Amino acid sequence: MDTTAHHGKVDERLPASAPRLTLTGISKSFPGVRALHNVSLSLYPGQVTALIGENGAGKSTLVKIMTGIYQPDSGEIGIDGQVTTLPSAHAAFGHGITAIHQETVLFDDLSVAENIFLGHAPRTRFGTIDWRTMRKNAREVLETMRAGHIDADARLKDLGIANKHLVAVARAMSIDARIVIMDEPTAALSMKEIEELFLLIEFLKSDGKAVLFISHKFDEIYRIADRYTVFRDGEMVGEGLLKDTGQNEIVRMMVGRNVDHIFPQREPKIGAPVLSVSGLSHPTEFDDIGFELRKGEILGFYGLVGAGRSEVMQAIAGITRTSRGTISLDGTSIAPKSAADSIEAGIVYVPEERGKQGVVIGLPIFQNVSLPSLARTSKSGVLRLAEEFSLARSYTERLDLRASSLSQDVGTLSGGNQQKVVIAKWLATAPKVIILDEPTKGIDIGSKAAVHGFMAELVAQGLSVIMVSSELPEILGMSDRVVVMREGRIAATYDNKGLDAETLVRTAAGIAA
Amino acid sequence: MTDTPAPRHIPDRLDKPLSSAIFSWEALLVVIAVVIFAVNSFASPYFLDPWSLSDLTFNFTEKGLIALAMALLIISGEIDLSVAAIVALASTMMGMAVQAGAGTPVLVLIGIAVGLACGAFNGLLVTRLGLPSIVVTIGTMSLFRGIAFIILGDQAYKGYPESFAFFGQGYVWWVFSFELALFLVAALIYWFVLHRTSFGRRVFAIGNNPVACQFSGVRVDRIKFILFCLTGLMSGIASVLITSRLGSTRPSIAQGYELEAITMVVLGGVSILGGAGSILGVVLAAFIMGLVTFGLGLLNVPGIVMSIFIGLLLIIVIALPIVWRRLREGRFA
Amino acid sequence: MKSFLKYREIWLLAGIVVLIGLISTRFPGFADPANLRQVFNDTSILMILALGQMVVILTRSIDLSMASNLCFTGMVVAMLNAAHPAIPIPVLIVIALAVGLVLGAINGFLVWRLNIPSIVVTLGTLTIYRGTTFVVSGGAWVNADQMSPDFIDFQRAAFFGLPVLSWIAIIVIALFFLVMTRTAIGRSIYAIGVNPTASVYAGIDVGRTKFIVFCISGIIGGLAGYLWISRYVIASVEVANGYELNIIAACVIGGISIAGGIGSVGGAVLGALFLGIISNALPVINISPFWQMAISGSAIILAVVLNARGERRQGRIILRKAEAA
Amino acid sequence: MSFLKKLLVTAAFSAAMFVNAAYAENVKIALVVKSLGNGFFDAANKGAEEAAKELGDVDVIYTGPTKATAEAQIEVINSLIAQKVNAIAVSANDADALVPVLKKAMDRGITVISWDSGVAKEGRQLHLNPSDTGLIGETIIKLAADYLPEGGDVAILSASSTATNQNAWIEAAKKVLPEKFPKIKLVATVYGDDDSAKSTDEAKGLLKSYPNLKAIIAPTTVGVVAAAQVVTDENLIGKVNVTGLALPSEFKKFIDNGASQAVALWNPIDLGYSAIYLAHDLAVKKEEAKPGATLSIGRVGKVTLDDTNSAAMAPPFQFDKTNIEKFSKIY
Repeated sequence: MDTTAHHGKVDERLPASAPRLTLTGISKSFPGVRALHNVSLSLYPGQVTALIGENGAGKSTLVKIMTGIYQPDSGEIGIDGQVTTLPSAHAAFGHGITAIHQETVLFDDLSVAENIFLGHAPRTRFGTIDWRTMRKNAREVLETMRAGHIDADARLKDLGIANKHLVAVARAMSIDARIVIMDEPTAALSMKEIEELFLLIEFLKSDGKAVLFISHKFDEIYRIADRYTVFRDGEMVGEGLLKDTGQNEIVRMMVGRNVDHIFPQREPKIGAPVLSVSGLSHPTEFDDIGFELRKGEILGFYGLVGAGRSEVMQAIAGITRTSRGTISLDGTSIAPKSAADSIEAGIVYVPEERGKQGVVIGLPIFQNVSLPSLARTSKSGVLRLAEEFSLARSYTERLDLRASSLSQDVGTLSGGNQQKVVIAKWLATAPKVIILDEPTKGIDIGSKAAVHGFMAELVAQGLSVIMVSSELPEILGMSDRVVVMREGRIAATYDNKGLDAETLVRTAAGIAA
Repeated sequence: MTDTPAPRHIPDRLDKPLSSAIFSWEALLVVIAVVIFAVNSFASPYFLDPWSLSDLTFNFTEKGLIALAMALLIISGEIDLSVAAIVALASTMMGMAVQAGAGTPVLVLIGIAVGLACGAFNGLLVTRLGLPSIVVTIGTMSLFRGIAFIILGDQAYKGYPESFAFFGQGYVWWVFSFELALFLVAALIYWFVLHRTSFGRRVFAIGNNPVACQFSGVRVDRIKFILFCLTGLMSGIASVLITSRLGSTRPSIAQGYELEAITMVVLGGVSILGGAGSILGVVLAAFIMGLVTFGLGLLNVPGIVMSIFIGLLLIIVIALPIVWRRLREGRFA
Repeated sequence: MKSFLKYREIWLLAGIVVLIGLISTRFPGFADPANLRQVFNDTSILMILALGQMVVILTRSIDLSMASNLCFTGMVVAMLNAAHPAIPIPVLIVIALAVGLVLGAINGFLVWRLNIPSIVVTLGTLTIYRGTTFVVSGGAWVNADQMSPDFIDFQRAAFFGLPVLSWIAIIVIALFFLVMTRTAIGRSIYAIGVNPTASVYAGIDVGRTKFIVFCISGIIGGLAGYLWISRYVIASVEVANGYELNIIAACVIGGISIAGGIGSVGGAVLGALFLGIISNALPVINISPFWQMAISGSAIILAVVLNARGERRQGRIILRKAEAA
Repeated sequence: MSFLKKLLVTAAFSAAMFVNAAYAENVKIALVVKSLGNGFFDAANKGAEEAAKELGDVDVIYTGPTKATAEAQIEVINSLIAQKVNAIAVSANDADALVPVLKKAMDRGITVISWDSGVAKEGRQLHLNPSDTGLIGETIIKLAADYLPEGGDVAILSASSTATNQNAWIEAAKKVLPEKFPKIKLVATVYGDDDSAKSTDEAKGLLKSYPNLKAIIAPTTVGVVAAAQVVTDENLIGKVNVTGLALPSEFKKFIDNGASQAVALWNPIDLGYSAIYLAHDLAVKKEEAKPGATLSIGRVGKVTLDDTNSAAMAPPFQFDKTNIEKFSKIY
């Protein structure tokens, strides 16, 4: 065992106030997988605790135990010093535990007021729902959160993602939650929205709530959290106060080794233009997009969420239709009508939403990898399994996939390994241009470094890469040039030489320098 | 990275324990079929007779042909409730052609073409307009049969040529009917297409995650369209058989076949949610349904009582693995 | 006004008015209040059934066994009535509700506890319930002559100008409206359809709620069983055979999304009314009854297409705003 | 013997015993009806059992589909062929669709006759009409006309549009209309599919479309009940007379309440009796069914085959207030 593992396990400087929630010695196993082993966690009123760990470290399982979705195999849950159980989501709800999730889990077709009060709506004296009071209360809660601009009668699906988060927080406020779990709440938010969210968290703190904050972003953790707990491989490896602990120390706890630098050093060998796009337009999503991608180049696409970057990429990949404009690859104009056309031409798009758009859960690994390459691995439409296996093996082994066999259902893999299958799948089509949309979103530091290293390897071999990312360090650390998009148009294109974060942020937000 | 581990070898597949083969769906169906066969043999002295066994197959061949295509459609995550109505419309069109003096080859062609056209219509509505297939085909189910009623009203078409009778009444060799032979050949073709071709692989993939398939360059809409066409085509073929077997056409022909075909598919282990299933299972389920209905028929049990058995079989066969798993995990309910 | 027109119920209502107008040009008496009252009465059972089906569809499930439930329950109460004419009608109705509840609960239990997809469960019970009707009755019909006068006349008694059947429909509609908009269970049903995962986190027991909706559709099936049998005064195994698809069709025309979460009591009622008007009007405007099937099929397809149009997400408004600026 | 096998044997034999008690060398005659549960056919079965008792060596298998479709009936007949019955007497759901399967039965040496609702000539040895088709057609019109001395509009509410016998009767009725009943005007023919809900809708439609309608003629037991109930519900008793073919036991209520003046029907018991008797004679005594032949039917008498090998039994019998009480206790 690593010597850093139990750093700060006992900390005498903990505040005197009693913890609101204590989890002691929690273990949970699934058939063949040990998700949690003897972990403990305490949450204190008026404090934010950051839960840190790589993907697959057991964070989501713990959240599900805290919200009554899963039952622990062993261990004890205490609330305000009382030992209790959380047999159902309803029970957790009754104890004032509420969770705000990474992908906002609310109800698109219900109104804002109803989203806030579902399950605890005010009743009339006949026991029926009192809609009038409910609306009034909803408005009040939103006001106290300085979110009065949200219409309590609007349907949730008409709101932007940031406002949906506000509604989720309002819901937490309305149930008078005493314990608020925020599971990667900032993943899909713009900088400005993140700032607003932090204000809210401060508000929750001042209101005496115990907050659990889960994030991969260290700047956020250090900004908002008071204490931390680190998980690795289902075990707790450290906890303490953030003001006493350096970032490198926490990273070491997470990965169990030193991570010296995140971005690979490389010597770009940039050649002639490979892909050129001009005047590309879509009726509602983007307008007049033009840029060039050169051989051996990593082109970063930066912008706020909703700036239209993914839509442009999906258009180039043949998934979204365009109304005007041209795309040419190696000087030949192409007009992809489907992803199949693009893949055939040599352009592949690795989508942002791994679970929805990337892997086909239910099919084994090798079938996932061969899916876009079936034309090559089959002979006049008849499958050749040997070909499929060898194709799948060559790419998954290069990416150091951890799996017991290639016939294993891809759904049984961890998130990071699923991402490897997804990348292997598109690389197996032998593309000329690879578009990566938020390639490291929601993955742990270890896998992040692996993906970045792999990107460097690809361009070194002469591939061209477009990387859509909302993370400034990633954009600045990886790109040769950066395109900034704003409101469906290209705002500027920069050479990444001495480029600073502030320029990018200003351009993306449309603030004059 | 400094400490990249050497690539690890990943085996193609792990040796599965024998129990997984024993507890497979198909094995369960085989056991059920054998048990029913045995019970039938004990219960009726007339069961074990080549001609009885041959007659038995007529109880499922036509629906079975539809079920083969329906299996692919359901694996892809769609459904077609209009198949029986397609049979009726195709039969009506064949009847019209007979009145116009068409010969057997033309009739067969018309039956198949009408089936194909109806399937294409369903496919267009589902893929082009992005409508849910269960609703679309509830609509076309009324529409197709409705057209048959408009054309035929209270009339019947008859006078099919002598040679046309072969499809539904003819025998290929001894007791092996043309219908059975066609069903077995079609089953073989569908087995090959689903389990051995890239088309079949894509069908499974679409059933599991259509969006990821689209992103992976699978032409999802085109494949779904083809599947609807195939289902229409098989309904057209079934229409030729049943029309030939009855020697006449009424607009009410093949009523209720859609639910029986779907029952076969589900009993055969195809997941109604899409993404999983096998042709072998569907073929076994077709035989089981034939065995149950014919066996009980020999005992003169009314058809509706047989349907209780089929319904129970459906639920029990689906519930059994679930209950079994829970019992093994020691957490029932 | 604009938001008013967003409701598909308004459009459906407009469609129905147009339909009645069209029919009136061929048959002037059709729009008479007296005739419309009768159309409403004739459609009452379908409306009630459509509401029961609606709550199931809202939770992303489907109940194919409703018509078989109706048949079984109808047979049971008819046989009870034939054997013991002294049992008062209210007691018979309670029995019908209870029998329906049991059948619905069986569906619900299988969906809830064994997690079998509802389409499979109810495909099975569709045949089981109808088959059991045959076993219970020995295949024999119960005829008008065997039923007591009370049994037959109860739903026909006029009450403030409307037959009791119409009043039952009105009460059921009102009850559903109340439950769906004013009670926690009603809102839970919507929530489950909109987002099952989020519902779990919101503390809603998805399985139990599905069990409850199947119980509701079961009770409705039972109620409709009594109403159907006493209306058509014959109880046989073939009662309402294939009617499950009419019920679903009414829901679909009423704009209830088969994907769950979207739909309203008004929609279900209007959808049923639409089908009721068509089947009522065809004979009187001298359109061959053979056209009826094709017409209702076309109506279903049209309704789905229109609903899908309405649902289609509008593109983002960023660019339009930018262009306007 | 293993436990499982023992269990199977027990189950199988008990099932067999339950369903068919005797496998003796008796003549097995299947009485196949359009659909089970229909009171008319249940009454016919009574007659069939009577004939069996009289003949002594006959086992009657009373069977049929639950749904009145040709496909379902074919499955039933297939299983009867497999059971090697001696004769099949069928009331067909479809005159043409059953022909191939019945031909197959005859090829395998089974005697096939149709009764009540016929099968096309090539699919059976003889057909036993409950009554003369022309006579039934005339009777159903006459039933309405008798109570309409002034004449007026009448409409027909039939069973399914594919029902062989109903269609023949309606055809016959239309034929006699102009000469014999010039004052009666047949304004519409609609189909209720022998489904009470559909029949109800159609009857209501008739009343709306034809405000001057004086009578509804429903030559089917389901339709006639539905129409009478509609007339009762709409308070049209005395204004619209419902008539047609009805089982007295099912219809008594509407004769009593005045919705109907009179209905007619032949005797289903005699019909079932005759069907079994004829089937037996053809199968056992090897009587030949050919045009002009005269066959005797026990207590019912004799019938003579016409050139399509069809025979007709007695004219339909009329039920009204005077006799419904008595007959409703019989069938």
